[in-house]
Amino acid sequence: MLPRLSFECLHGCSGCEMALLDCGEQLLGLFDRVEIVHFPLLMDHKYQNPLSGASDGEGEIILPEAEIGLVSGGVANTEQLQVARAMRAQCRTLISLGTCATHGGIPALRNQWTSEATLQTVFAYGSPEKALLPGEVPALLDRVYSVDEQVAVDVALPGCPPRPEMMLEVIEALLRRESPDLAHKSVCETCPVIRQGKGQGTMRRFLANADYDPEEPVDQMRCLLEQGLLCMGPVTAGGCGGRETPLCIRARVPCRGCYGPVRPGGNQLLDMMNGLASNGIDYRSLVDRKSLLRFSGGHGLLKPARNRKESN
Amino acid sequence: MIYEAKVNDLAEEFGVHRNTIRNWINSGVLPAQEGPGRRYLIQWEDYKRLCDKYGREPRIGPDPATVGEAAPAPRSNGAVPAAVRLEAKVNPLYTAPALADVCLACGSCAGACPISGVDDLDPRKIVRMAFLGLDEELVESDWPWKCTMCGKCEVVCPMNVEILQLMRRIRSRRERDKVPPAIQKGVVTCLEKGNNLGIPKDDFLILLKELGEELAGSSCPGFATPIDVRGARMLVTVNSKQPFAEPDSLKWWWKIFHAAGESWTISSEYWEGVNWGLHSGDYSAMRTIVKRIIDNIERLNCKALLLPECGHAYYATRYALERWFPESLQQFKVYTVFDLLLEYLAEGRITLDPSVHTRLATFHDSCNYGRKSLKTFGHGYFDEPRALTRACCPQYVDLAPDREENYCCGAGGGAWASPFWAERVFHGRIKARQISESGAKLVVTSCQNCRDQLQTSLNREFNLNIEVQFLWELVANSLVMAPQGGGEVRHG
Amino acid sequence: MAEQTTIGAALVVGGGISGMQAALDLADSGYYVYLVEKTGAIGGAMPQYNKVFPTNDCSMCIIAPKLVECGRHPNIRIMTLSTVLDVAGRAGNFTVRVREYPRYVDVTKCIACGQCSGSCPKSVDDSFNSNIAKRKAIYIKYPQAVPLKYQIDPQACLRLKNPDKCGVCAEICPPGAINFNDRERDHEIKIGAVVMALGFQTFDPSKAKVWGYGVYPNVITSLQFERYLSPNGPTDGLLTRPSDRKPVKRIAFLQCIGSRDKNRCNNEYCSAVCCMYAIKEAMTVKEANPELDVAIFYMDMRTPGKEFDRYFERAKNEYGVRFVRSRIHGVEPKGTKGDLRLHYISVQGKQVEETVDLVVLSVGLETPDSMVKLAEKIGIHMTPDRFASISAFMPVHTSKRGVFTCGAFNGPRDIPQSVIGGSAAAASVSALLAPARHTLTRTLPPPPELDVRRQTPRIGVFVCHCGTNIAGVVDVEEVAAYAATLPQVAHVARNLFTCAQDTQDLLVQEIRDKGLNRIVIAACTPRTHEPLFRKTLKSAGINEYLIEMANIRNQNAWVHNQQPEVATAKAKDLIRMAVAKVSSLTARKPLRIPIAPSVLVIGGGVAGMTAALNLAQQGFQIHLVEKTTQLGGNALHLFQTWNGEHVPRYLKGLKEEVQQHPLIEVAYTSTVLAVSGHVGNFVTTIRTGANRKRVIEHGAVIITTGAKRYIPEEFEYGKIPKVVASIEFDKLHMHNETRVANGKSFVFIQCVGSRNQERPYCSKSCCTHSIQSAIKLKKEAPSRQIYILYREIRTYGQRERIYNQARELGIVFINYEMHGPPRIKKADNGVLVEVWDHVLHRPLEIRADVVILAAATLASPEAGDLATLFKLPLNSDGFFQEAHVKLRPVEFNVDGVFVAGLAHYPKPLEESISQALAAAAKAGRLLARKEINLEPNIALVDPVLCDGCGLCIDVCPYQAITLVEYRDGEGNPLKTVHVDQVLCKGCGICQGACPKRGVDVAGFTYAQIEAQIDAALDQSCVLEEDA
Amino acid sequence: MSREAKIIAFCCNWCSYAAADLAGISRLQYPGSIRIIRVMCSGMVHPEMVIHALDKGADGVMIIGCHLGECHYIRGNEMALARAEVIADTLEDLGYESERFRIAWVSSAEPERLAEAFREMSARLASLRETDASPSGIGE
Repeated sequence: MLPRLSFECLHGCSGCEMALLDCGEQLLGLFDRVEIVHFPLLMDHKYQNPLSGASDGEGEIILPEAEIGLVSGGVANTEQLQVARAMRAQCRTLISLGTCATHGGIPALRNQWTSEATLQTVFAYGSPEKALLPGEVPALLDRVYSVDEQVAVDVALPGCPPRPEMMLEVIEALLRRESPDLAHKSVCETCPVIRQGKGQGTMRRFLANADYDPEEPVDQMRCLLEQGLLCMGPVTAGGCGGRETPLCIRARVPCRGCYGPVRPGGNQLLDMMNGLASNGIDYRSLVDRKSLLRFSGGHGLLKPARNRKESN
Repeated sequence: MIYEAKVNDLAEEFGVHRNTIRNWINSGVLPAQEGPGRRYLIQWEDYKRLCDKYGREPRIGPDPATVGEAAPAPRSNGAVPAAVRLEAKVNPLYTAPALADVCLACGSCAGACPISGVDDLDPRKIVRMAFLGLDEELVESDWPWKCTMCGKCEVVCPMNVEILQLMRRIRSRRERDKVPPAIQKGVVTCLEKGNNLGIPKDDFLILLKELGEELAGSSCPGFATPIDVRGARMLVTVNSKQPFAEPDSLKWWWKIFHAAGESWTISSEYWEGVNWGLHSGDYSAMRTIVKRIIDNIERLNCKALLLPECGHAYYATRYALERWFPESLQQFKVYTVFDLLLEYLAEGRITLDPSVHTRLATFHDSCNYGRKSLKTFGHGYFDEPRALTRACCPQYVDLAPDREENYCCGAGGGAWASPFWAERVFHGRIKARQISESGAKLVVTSCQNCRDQLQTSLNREFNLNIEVQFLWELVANSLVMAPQGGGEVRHG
Repeated sequence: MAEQTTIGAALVVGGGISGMQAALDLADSGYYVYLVEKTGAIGGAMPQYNKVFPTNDCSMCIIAPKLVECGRHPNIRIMTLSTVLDVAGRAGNFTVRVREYPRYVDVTKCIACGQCSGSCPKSVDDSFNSNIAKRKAIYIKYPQAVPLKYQIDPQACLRLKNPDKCGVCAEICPPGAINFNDRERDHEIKIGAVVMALGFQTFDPSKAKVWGYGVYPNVITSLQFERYLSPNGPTDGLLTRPSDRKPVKRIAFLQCIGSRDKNRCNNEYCSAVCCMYAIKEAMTVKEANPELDVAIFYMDMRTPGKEFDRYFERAKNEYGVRFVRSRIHGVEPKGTKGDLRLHYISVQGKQVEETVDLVVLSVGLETPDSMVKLAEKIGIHMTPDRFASISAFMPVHTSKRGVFTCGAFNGPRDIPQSVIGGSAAAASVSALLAPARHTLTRTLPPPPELDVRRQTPRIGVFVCHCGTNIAGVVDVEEVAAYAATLPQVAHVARNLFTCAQDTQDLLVQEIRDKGLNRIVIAACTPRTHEPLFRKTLKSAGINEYLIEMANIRNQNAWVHNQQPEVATAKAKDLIRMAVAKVSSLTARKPLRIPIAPSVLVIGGGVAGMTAALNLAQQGFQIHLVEKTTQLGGNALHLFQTWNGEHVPRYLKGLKEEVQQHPLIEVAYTSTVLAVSGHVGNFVTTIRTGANRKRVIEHGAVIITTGAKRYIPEEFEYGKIPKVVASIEFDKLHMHNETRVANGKSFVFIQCVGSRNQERPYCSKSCCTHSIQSAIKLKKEAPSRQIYILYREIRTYGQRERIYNQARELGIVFINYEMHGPPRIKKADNGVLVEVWDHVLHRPLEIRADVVILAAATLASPEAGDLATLFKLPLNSDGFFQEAHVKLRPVEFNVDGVFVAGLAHYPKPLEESISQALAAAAKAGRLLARKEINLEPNIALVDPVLCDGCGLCIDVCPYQAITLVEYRDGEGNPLKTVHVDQVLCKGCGICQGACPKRGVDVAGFTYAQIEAQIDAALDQSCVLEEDA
Repeated sequence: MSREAKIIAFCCNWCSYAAADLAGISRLQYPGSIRIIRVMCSGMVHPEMVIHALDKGADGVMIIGCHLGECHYIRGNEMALARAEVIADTLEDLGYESERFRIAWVSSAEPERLAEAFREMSARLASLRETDASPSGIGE
């Protein structure tokens, strides 16, 4: 029997799956050696027992068993929670695929507000009357969770999207029953730019361009952070470019931090601001500080502002 | 502004007795009006004047807001004294650095002096004024005459400044007609008439004879006053105050001499031992008076001299002998009262009955016999009088401090005879406190001045309720007299 | 007779702090040391003190490690109960006879269990406690004594007086160490030099009854007060009235008891330390109880030392200590309840009477008669004040060659001056004995170190009682029982004093017996005691870094002494935290650095030249850098020393010696441009002249850059030509310029630019300087009028003699503190000075021919540049800040850099010379070893986590971090950072910046800090609250 | 509240840790909730350590370094100050009251200042707890 693969997409954009498809021919070789048992985005596969109601659906989703499960997207509502649990139950090895699954990703930006505030904003903003939530939408959880916050995950494969080759490599490794070799350092590891010290006064506006000579290769360019551009490279897990120059740097734009923090439990916001402050850079010139957690607002890092008493 | 205070409060504030305050009020030193609730109402200015007089910081300021604040001498409050121009000193008051130069201005002397602050002066300021050349002001000042020359300032001085010498020099520079009249009169009278009070020779001899007869009739059978006894072992001087005011007091010594079988005599001329030249800073008078005593000894061929009446006489005479007649010290022995009495006791010539005096007794050190003798002659009489007092009084307590650090009674240095009675009483307040804190009811002393001050002034002023005795009075009263006729009496 | 050879050993007489310092410096510089101490244990006076000024450190805490260091140094032989009989021979080769008095306890057998003392029936006054407590006839001097061996007091022992009596200690002694037949023994010792650190005794105020000492129980000496305050003292630091044990509410300190006094004693000099210790003691009691009324009665507050005036101001303004300028003539009783009355005069001249509960007599220092006799026997000249007679130019040399002195035997002085003196004496001995260096010393190979990497942690926890300091508050039994329940803890023990020398032996034994591989000491603070315990670990054969201290005394028992339960619970937490940390500690190896045997001395003043010359005499190559065209520095302007020695003549000789010494190379018009490298291997670039650059490699640096003088802006300086600064005046005086020659009236104004808001420090030498000038003027022409306008005359120590001399000569001293500074006006043919008299409170006018301003000494403006180059701290006045004010007065926390002279703080010439010698001793001590071990307190890079992002590079204050590129096994280019192990000082600033935990400091790693946090907050350990 | 409130105080070896030793020598009293962790320099403390301590249940966290300009390591305390601003800003982002963190400067000679800082922090957290316990606050 061929090893079985099961895919699920939760609170995400399907971009990870698109990236997987980007592997092109290589994918064909893989498909020869595995059986895909569940892949809602590719295969018209309905749940065997669809949800009976929006609010509670205790263990009613049943998925096929698989050797390897890949879950993209975070967990934001009760349905996604059920699906995640079902995947965990049925898959021997569970991979969280993409930054939404590993760190909450873009959707976790919602965590800056309470669910109520989010719903208000989305459904009632600008509406003269109080708009009602459609009944068929599953109930929102209090915030957006990364997958590993809800179920145990064996391999975390971040990226927005993850590098296609990496996805294949991981699956191949698992098929060989080896533990996959994942990048554990930051974007800077493979970044070839010139570093002369980070001491810099202020940060440039986000839209500003880097100084570089387009004729020269990228390794002749000065470190973007040192140029005053908010490059999240030092606090962001590497791997986007493989052993080659990271992708954004290749495009001469600063790293946006899409692979999440370098260290499990790391905090990109804190680490980045600390890095800036330690080097005497005026971090307060940043416009929207919290956006440094735009990819990693899960794990409870982004929270609604406290409802503080006004006294004192 | 009115300062309202009770007598008790004022007494506590000034460290004196209620009586003193009442006396101040009655005598007008402190103008005050009786107010409700046994309080006195005092104009603040009068109160301030009193504070200044006695060197106290007023407890309240003219303005209630400044209560408790001790402001340093102000530079800007208007009353700036005229500047003193410092210049090279020509013919200064003092002659050696030890009289002023070496002063550290540490304040030890002034802290020790009971009348510091009186007239806004104190020993430190006196030394400082001399040092800065304010000689005229010093000579004009009454303070050196209010000073009792007790020497407490000197004994505490870490730099051994010769404050007493300086004080004497200041006194000696004063024009004689400005010296306190009683003192100056005493010196002049002594020079002219042979004793301070000018007692005629005949009166004196009759008195002595009669006293001797009285004594023979009471406790000393066979006694006759030895006048001009040639070849007597010991010449004894007399304080003119005794024949004048309390002739019976002479008999104590005589009784002791009698019991001890002493060979002694009194001179019919120049019998005065007191030497006020020391007080007035009149060195030539001092010398003359001492020379008379030497002449008496030579004339009567005596071997020893006793100045029995007070510490001052002993100190002044001895001082003069050492300074001007050192050779005479080889010719005769100068006895202090203590040496003599202890000699009698040691040789068994007198016996004392300790049961006569049962009250708690203390000994008040005379400055002259004590610290001033120690400093000037190398021996202070501290242990001797205590041994004698204890031999008479089994209940004994020392004052604190005592001996070298003793506080003066307040009447030394001529103060008893000076017009500054208020300061003298004020000075004595510390002595009075010492005595009352000690609990002693019998105060023994060895000096006429101290006795007078303690008994007639402080005792009354401070309600001390004490008895004051001369040491020899104490001894005389404790004597175990030989049975009638049994004692061998040696007369010259 | 064979040719006399130089002997590489020295005799140090006196085991106080000065002698100990001399011994340690010498022993570490390659000489064998005999340390002779007349009592049963070394330490001198410091162990008796509660705290030290101006840091308020606990005195015992800072000296205890030094005691142990002396005790276990392989090249120091401590001879206790010993005195020197005589010294024969000559410099370089002496024969000394030392008499060792019987201890009656065999030191090789005594285990200091204390059973003997416990059963001894005879109690006598304990002189260590200044007789406020009793000790037994068999006793130890104090619990941390070195050597910690009992001794029998033959004056007290019943058995020694009568062989038929007692003897219970011999019966009870477990190892049978008591030997009643012990006899005195004489030793003959061959040495090359002698250091006399004979110390002092405090003045005995019972000689003069006037202060009531010995009469009224509530009059005590300052030393007794220290014992009352000391937590190790007989009252456990509780101050009550001796007469009735009631709380004390009002305290008066009387200064100058036995000092500055020709009357009660013959101690004319100032004891130099009493003002500061009185402030310290007053602050200590005020701190504990701010409601207390504490007054200090003084003549001049003499606080001229570094940070002393600030200390004085703090006591006054922050602590509310009352300072009363009035010397108290005597103490009288008030009533019979023990109250005491003080009668004094206020500065305004008014009588004041105060009642106090306790009078503390600030007793002065004096040389014991026995020491004067010993000095005479050895042939050392003494001063009239009975201190060793020394020249200001040779402040540790006695009149006998080869015999050196230091400490309070050279005149009254405080601890730093004594420590400096000890080191200075060591430097002078080193120069003398240099040919015989390393001939008699031995090095003990450290025991083989156990490799603990593979072992699971077996943690030993040692809980210290610290007498009753900890055990009196914390339930130590409960804490110890709790510690035993913690994971990986294999052994728990309690000790009375864990820092005592015998406990070190015990620790070694336990480590070996129980197979421990990590140690937690729950005691006091690692800041003072960790080095001591590290050495113990080392001698037990485990890596010295596998230790963590739980600070359950200073930061627990003492600060929660009102809440024993809180303290006990917190002690458990602290131990849990320490255990958590220690289990993740790793073995570290010290960094071994070879040393270049040369020294760079920056600044060619007297301090610089002295240090250079001494080190050259010790045999090291010296590079002396001087920024001007000539040597001499500030001393070029000086005329004479405080005791009248001629400075220009001395300076000429010194310059010649320096210039002619083959090992000294002087670079004139040169400044330091750049510095790299580190201790042992500095590489310094100097610029000479306009543009010539030179690179010098050297092992150590001594900074002697001096100071500059304040240019007055006050008193019409610069406007009236007859107003001059004191240094200018010295020049005028030296050349007898007309203003001086024709002058009849001279006014000196003190504290010009010193002790003000901007510069709240004392320039220290100006009082002496002005008085010395005044005396000379007066002696030249006695008719001259000389006035010195001052705020506080600070002729500390034996300088008081010249103050006395000046007054005797008729020089007028006027204190302007109270009424404000003098005013200066131009007068017809001179200057008119207006000032108020401090005694009479009246204005004075003085017509002066010359007005001399005693201008402040300011920090050198170059200090800042050098501080940056060598990474050294400056104090807020711009002077270099030494490593520890008390015990490391010439060192920095940057290894291999030393300071001396005015660069450190204003001071007179002899103190600069002394300090320069001390700096030379430290440099020599460093260079004598050809290789040094550096503390491996450094940041380490984790190559797995570091990816060379470079966020840490610019944050490093020492530029120790560089980016490096390398290739992995597959040839991929990679980046990481490299931390220079010597440049790195272990501050961890990089660690605070790294986003991926790629670099952290050994001993303070992320994991270790997190372990501590987790342990501190471990809720499972919290006991349920009782309902 | 059964949980014992604890405050983690990172103390620089050269100043505040020494001041804490001196506070003991001077017998100054401060709350028993303080747990001092010795660091070599205030600049050594990574902001994550502060967050970590709060995450683990610390009531508050303090970093106490030398007065600015008096750093033993030249400018570690300036670094700590820059980071402290980051921490204070970020705490609110991360859902903690910024009052739970405080940076303070204490020289080795200022034990009273240290004890006062401890007392003040403890009081501040106590008042925070009161606010927290009120129903309108966001509790656990």
